[in-house]
Parts: sequence; structure tokens; C-alpha cells
Amino acid sequence: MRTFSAEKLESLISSMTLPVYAPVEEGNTVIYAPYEAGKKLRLDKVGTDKTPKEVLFPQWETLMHFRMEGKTIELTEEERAKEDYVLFGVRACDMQAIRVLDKVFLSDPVDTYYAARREHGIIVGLACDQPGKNCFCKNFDIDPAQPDTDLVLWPAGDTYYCEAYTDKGRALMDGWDTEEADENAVAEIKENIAKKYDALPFAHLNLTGFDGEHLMEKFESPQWKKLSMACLGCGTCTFSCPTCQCYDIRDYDTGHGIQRYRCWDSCMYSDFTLMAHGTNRPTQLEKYRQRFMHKLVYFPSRNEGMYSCVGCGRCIEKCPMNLNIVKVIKALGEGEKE
Amino acid sequence: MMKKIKARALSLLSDGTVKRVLGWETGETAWDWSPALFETEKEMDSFVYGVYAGANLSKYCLKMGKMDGKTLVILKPCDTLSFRQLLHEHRLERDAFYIIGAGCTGMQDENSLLMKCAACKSKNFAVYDEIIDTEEAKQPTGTKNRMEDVEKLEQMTAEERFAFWQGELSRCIRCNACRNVCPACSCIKCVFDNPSSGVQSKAPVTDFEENMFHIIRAYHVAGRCTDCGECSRVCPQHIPLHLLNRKFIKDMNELYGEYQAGRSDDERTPLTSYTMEDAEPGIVHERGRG
Amino acid sequence: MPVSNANWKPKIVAFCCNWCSYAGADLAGSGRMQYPADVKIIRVPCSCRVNPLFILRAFERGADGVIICGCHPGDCHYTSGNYFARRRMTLLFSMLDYLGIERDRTRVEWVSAAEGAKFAKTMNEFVETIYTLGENRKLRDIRCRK
Amino acid sequence: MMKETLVPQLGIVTDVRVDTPDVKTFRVNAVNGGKCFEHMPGQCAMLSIPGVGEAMFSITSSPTNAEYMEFSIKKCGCLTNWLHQMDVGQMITVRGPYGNAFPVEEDLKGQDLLFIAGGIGLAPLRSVINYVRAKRENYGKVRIVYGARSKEDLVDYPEIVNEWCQEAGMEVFLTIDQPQEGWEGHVGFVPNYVTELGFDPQGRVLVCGPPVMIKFTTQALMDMGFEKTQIYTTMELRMKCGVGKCGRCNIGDQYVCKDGPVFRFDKLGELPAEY
Repeated sequence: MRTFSAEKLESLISSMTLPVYAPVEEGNTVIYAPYEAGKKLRLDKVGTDKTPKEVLFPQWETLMHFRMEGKTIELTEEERAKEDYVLFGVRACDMQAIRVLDKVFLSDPVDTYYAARREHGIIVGLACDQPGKNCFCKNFDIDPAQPDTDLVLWPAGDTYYCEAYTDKGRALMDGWDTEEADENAVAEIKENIAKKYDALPFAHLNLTGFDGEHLMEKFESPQWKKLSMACLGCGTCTFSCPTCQCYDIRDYDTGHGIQRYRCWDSCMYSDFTLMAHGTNRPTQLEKYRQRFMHKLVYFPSRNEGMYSCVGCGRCIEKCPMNLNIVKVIKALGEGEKE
Repeated sequence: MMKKIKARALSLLSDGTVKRVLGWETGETAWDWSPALFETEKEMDSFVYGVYAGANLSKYCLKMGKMDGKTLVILKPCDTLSFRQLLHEHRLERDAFYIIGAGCTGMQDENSLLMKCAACKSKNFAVYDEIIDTEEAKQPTGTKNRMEDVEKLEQMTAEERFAFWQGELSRCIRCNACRNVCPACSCIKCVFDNPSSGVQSKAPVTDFEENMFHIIRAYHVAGRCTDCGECSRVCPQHIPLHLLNRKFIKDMNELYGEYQAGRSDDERTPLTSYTMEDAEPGIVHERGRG
Repeated sequence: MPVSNANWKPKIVAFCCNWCSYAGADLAGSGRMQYPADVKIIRVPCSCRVNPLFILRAFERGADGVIICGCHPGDCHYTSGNYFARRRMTLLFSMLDYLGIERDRTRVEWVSAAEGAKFAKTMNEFVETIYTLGENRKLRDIRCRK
Repeated sequence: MMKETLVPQLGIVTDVRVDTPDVKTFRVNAVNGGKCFEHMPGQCAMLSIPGVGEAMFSITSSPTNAEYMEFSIKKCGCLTNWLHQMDVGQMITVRGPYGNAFPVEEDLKGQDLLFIAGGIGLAPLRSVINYVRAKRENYGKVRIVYGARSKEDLVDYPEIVNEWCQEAGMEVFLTIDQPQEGWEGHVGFVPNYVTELGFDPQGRVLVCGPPVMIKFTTQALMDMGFEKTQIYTTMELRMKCGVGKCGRCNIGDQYVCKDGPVFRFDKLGELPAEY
């Protein structure tokens, strides 16, 4: 365990030779962007407006280029990421979300675009000290005081404690100007955090029955109709979600070639499953159901019970019509007790 | 007021005048109300109306209009403009709805008065079957000049304006919330969803695409936009989209005479009419130089 | 704005109404009046056929200036098309200006079938303006750059 | 080097055969000759024309064909329209093979096989039929029921008549929806024809065709006494990645591109009917 004074934080970040992505203020939002002098660091903000997923899985990325001449096609792959970087200030929930993305992108066959970025990233976690009002990570066995990252920072008033857990993390921390600290220095901090999170309004949701075994029962619940009524079919929840990973692959004609790019897609959109003969999810009910069934039932059923919701609370804050996953869990869970 | 509205809605529902009620329901916290459809008296238990009923229900009427029987809809004064504009465009049938005009004392989100209410347009109902309000609700809410921010921008230099809008629009994530919530965006298939249009794009791939999306969207609702402010309310990236719509409104008012979308059923909108004496497009260039 | 590249030639898109301006352009041609080859003409049935999207798309794909030419007000082949176009373009240009995009990159001119000279003069002037403004940087898609 | 998921290979169209007014069969080779990759019957590949689109198609040729792959494609959308305009020599991009396959080496081995196809639904089954023909000794009796809207709409008609119908141990039953001049065979919908023919409920059944045909055919089969575990079908939904990552082609917790497209009927019954 090491420690350094909070005053030194910015100089410590600037001292790193690698590019650093950190939560910075952009207009009246907080996003993960390259940190440069003059930008305002916002380590206090829980539930940033954009998620760290964007660094690993950007909203759009070019995959390859085509040149077409007559009947021939020439294909050039876009280079994969090859430079190391630091992803700074990742909360426990967002790190768990990255684990969810790993399950998708790093399972066979591996997505090399994601894998390259993942491999070159050193993730510095940030323990929460003040929960956001919508946090409900506790339901998914996430410890907000112990992000599962290469290196963890604990804010404690005017000092920070830090500890490295991987070789990457240790190598990074060796370059920092820190002092030795008591191994148990953060024990009390952790305890305090746990208490605060335990007292949150959505900390104790009933998740029994959200698994593959109850798939049909959840799918057929009459509650979906009422739950999805107000859904506008916008993509706000999916784009602000740290685990939503559905994507689209599209071609863009630049006038001098074709760029094939990948961009985020949303199960809420009308053309998500549209085929020449129609769509298998015609109304908003099916689209809405797909999103929550995927997070709470389909994903755990495929991944040993791992939910693809991490309780970050962003969809609660962002939904224009105040629909969210907590309401879904409560409505479907209650249906089951009867 | 809420009790009165609820009681009236219940009685209309139970006597069969209406088949369903479109209103708001309570949520998990004091302020997270959602639009909801109530079909039975029992469901009406969670019915609610008050300062957190910010959503404009006119957009949902497009869906309700296709259902059997009458729908009771609760509309606030500014929502009635959107509703009437949709009537004007023949997107809704008046007979399919029973409208309770609900008094509004200014809508809030968790923290503060909504932007749209800070510059309240009017407390008059453009269309209704009956009105339930209070003396307090008749008083103007916010008295901010709604064109104040537009004027501020107009006074900046072109470079400053460009920097301002790049800063704002570059945050856009193309979630389409602004479009999907907008009562004027009633196209069955949006040009930005149409693969044959050549402009279909799901991601804000370049600055250009954000610009194009927002310019075209604002342009397409110009003359039909009632300035209900929903686009800015719902934007997850807090982009002041209403400033685009208000610019169009301001220009139209200045160049073609005062106009408020949704105020009448037979008036032509500024973009579907003309006069021989209209200003030439060059006015934009001259205005800037002067 | 200084011209960054000495070899830079502007790309200018002119939407010309079939009934007046396109014929005007023809007349300019047959009268051997000179106007720069940087102007690419797109024939449209009426100036009111020009959707704002067309103009933005032209900029996207690398145009440096867009000019719309139609019949003089009152002379529209379809009676009133250009009156509508006049309102539409006024509002669009005003919006582009509001977003900080150089207002002189867009223009509307009324050119009749008999005004070959006016057509050539307008195009010469417009191209001149675009030369002084330089390359369009604010309203283009980076992917279309070579 | 990790196996790449999204970057395709280039392929070249070496033959185009017009099957029906709206179906063409394309022969595809790797640019340097030979096949782009090996596959099993029932698997699919992503074909694309840059700038037009990319979509999943079942591989119609049998893996036992060592020279080339074939795709029978019906014209019904943006990409397929483009493909139909192609000439020999056109390059396209190909990636795959994706999905599971019919269990030709497991559950189907040693069994009598009944193939039931409607319209373009013959495409994935043709791969299996020709595989079975090539390894005839491993399988029992083969019967094929195939129906289309009209005589002209029967895909692969010459191969059916000249090869399949002539082969010992194979029976082919053809039907068309409406009476037509010059057609002396059966007239009527596939499910009804299956009922009329009446099959012994043994062996394995492979069904593919339009959703409504599958629905009534399986019903007819079950009425005859077939078990759900004897019936296989193959599905199609919109796909972008082909590897279970882009998130759209799921039926319940199963991705059609990765866990499918071949599903045994009892398994399908356990999933939501969202297809």
C-alpha cells in the first residue's frame, strides 16, 4: 500500500508518459477523454455521462478499407491499437462492465480490434467514497471500494492510497512519486463505503428468478406491456450503458473508396432486426423486453450467472421517460412472489 | 388539482366515455414519474399529476389514435399546442380523444424548474374538452425572454458561434431521443432511418453528421415546432437543442410575421406559404454585415 | 481565411432550375461567355426542389460553395415554387450562419433564360468569393478527404 | 496471430446459374483457386459487396465438393439485388464458416432421412443431400419432399430430375402450389402433401422453408407420430457479425449465428417464439 497527497494528483497524471484517458469535464458533461493540461478532472463524479467502455469499444471505429475497380476488390485492414495507454479513474461497476465486455469480445472467436485495445490498456481503478443516489451495484456483488483493476486508488480526504494488483499496475505505480503506507490504511475507508452503499434505496433488489431456468416465465410476463408503454424507442439507455455492446457494421462510400466501420447499435431501434421480409421484434414491447431480458436472463444464462447489468444507475438518470431496469426488476420480481 | 383530475378521469373511465387514460404514474422516487396508460380503475391507483409531469403526452397520442374507443389525455397548456398542431396536420382525429386541460404551475425535474417552463409561453389551452386548474396555475411561471439565449448567440462572432456549437454538438451520441420525443417528428419513417436515403447513420461518426442531423431535424420541424422544449429536456448529453428551433422561430417571426405553431387549425405555416414581398435570402448576408 | 494550398481549386455546386437558370447557363455557353470550370451544375426541375439536405450533402462531399439559381420571383414555371424556395433558403442560410458557418458559401440568385450574361457574372463573382474564403473546413466529412 | 472475426477473404464468382426467375446460384472460389474455407452441411457464410452490404447465406454446395462453394440466392433486398446483377469474374468478400451444422456425422448417421423443403428452403438442405449422396453407405433411405410456387420456382430442377431422381435408394416427391400447364406432378402445399404421402415415424426429418410452411409441416409430422427430437430445422434472422457478438439474432439466450442456425425441434420449443 502506498500513499500520496491529493494535491499531487494532477502532476502525477501529467508525469505519466503514456496517454491517459480520465474523466474530464466537457461542457456540462463528464466523459472519459485524453487528459491534457487545462482540462478539468472530475474524479468526484459517479456515473459519468459517457462510460469508460468508449475507450475500449468506441462508438465508431473503422475496420477496413476497400477499393473497388471494375470487378476487383482490394482490401486493407485498419491497424489495431498498438500503443499502451492508461485508463484512469474507473469505478468498480464500470470495471465489472469491462469484464462483461470481455466475455463477449474475448470469447472465441476473439474480436481483435477490442482485444488489442484491451491488451494495451492499464486500468487504474478508483474506489467510490460517496455513492450516487441511483447506485445499485451491491445487487451484483460488486464492491465499490475494491475495483477489480490493475491498480486501485482510494480517496481519503487530502490523500490518496493506492495499491497495484498486476504487473502492469505495479510497473505504472513504480513511476509514481508515492510514499509507503500502512497495509490496513484503507480498511476503515472500505467499511464506511460498504455501509453507505448498503443504505441506498435500490441496494436490496430481489434478483431471484432472473436466470436461464425462468427464461420463458420472464419472457411471457404480462408486465412487459405496461413497462414498455412509455418507451420512446430512443437509444439513450443503450448508449449510456457501460455493458451494452451490440453493434452494427456499415459501409461508407467516401468517393474514393469504401470504409467499413463498426458503430454502436441499439436494440431499441426499428431496423435492429429488420430483414427483407420484416422484423421479428415489430413493436416497442419486444424491443424493450429484449434489452432487459438480455441483461438479466439471457446473458447470465450464457455466462455462469453473470448479469450484464452492473448497477451503475446511468439508465435511471438518463431515460427521458424515467423507465429503468430497477422498475423492471421490481415489476417482474414481484410477479413471481404471487 | 391532482385529486380533481384523478376523480374526473376515474368517473369518465367508469361510465365508459373513455376506454383508457393517458397520464403519468408514480415511480421509485418522488420525482421519477413516467407516462402511463391506465385501462382499469384499479390501475388508476398509481395515477399522478403535479410538478414532475414534465413529459408532453401529445407524442403518445399518435399511438393511442389508432386504438379503439376514446382515450382521455391530460395535457398541460403548452402540450395542447403540440396536440393541436398534430390535428392541423391530420395526424390525429379530434374525436378519438377526450382532453382534460390540466393547469400547470411550472414543471420540474429532480433539481429545478424545467428550461421550457423558465420561459413559459402561455397558460392558455389551445384545445380541450374541459379544464381543471387553479388560480395559481393561471399565473405565468417563468418570465425569462425565450429568445434571450438566441440573441446572445447572434451577437457573437461567427468563429465564437462555430466554437460554441461544435462544443455542444460534438457531445451528441445520436441516441435519437430528441427525435423520438418530438411531437412534430411524426414521420412514419425518418430520413435518417432510411437506408436508401444515403444519410442513414447510427453513429456520430464525424462532426459533420451531427451538424447535418441537427440542422435537418430542426429544419424539418420549423414552422411546426411549438417550442415545447422536450428535445432539450430529454437530451442525455444536455445539448441545448431548443436553441436551434428557437432560432428558426425567431427568424420566421421577424421575417414573415408573428407565428405560433398549434394556435389555429386553418392557418398556413410560414414555410407552406409566401408573399410576393418576402425578403431575399441575401438578407442573411446583409444582416451579418450590418 | 488564407488559402492553404496554392494549387487548391474550389468545388462549387450550382443547382439550376430547368426552366430559367439552366437555359441561362446554356445561353452563357453558346454566347461564349466565360465562367470558371469549378462550377458544377446540377439541373433541378425547380429551385424549390432543392432540399436543404442536398446542400448539406454537397458540402459533406467536398463542395466549397453552393449556389441555387431559379426563375425570378413571379416567373416560376410552376407559379410559386421559387417563392417557397426563397423562404426555405433564407431560413437555411440563416441557420448555417447561426452555427458559425461562413454565410458567403451559400447564395441564391434569380437568373432567367435570357440572362446568359448575368449567369456568367454571378458565377464569376461567386467563385471569386469562394477563393477568398478558401477551403470549406467547417462543414465537411473528414472521411471524404483524400 | 489470433483468428480474425470480421475481416473477410476475397472470393471470385466463377459461375452464375439462373435457377428460377428470382433465384440464382453463384459458384465462388478463392482468388487463387480452390475453396475459401471448408465447412459442414448447414453452415453459413457472410457474403458482401463493399458499399452495398453484408449478409449471411447458407452454403448450398456439399463439403464433399472439393473444388468450389455454391450459394443459391433469392433476390429480395438491397444486397441480393446487387448480387443478381453480377457477372462471372466479379470479386466479392466471403467470411465464415459460421454456425453449427446438421449433425451428419452424429445423430443423422445410420438413419433414414426425410428432407422437406419449400422454395429457397432447399438451399441449406441441398448441402446435406449431396453430402449424404457422397457418403451413401453411412445413411439409410433418403426421401425428399420439395415444393415451390410453380414449376419455374423449383430451385435446382435439372439436378433434382437428372441426378437425385435417378439415384437408387432415393425418392423425390415434387409439388407445386397451383396447377400449371406442362406439370404432371403433384399440386398442393407441402404440409398437405406430407400428410398425403404419410411417412413412418422413424429416422430423422430435416425441414426448411418459409416460417408458415415449417409450422404446418412440423404439425403434420407430429400428427404422424414423429417426435420433436427427430426433427431438425434451420433458422435465419438479421445478422451483422456472424459470431454471436453484435447481439441481434438471438432467440432467447441462443444466437442463431453461433448456436444455430440448425436447431432440433424440441430445443426450439423451449425458446421464446420470437422468430
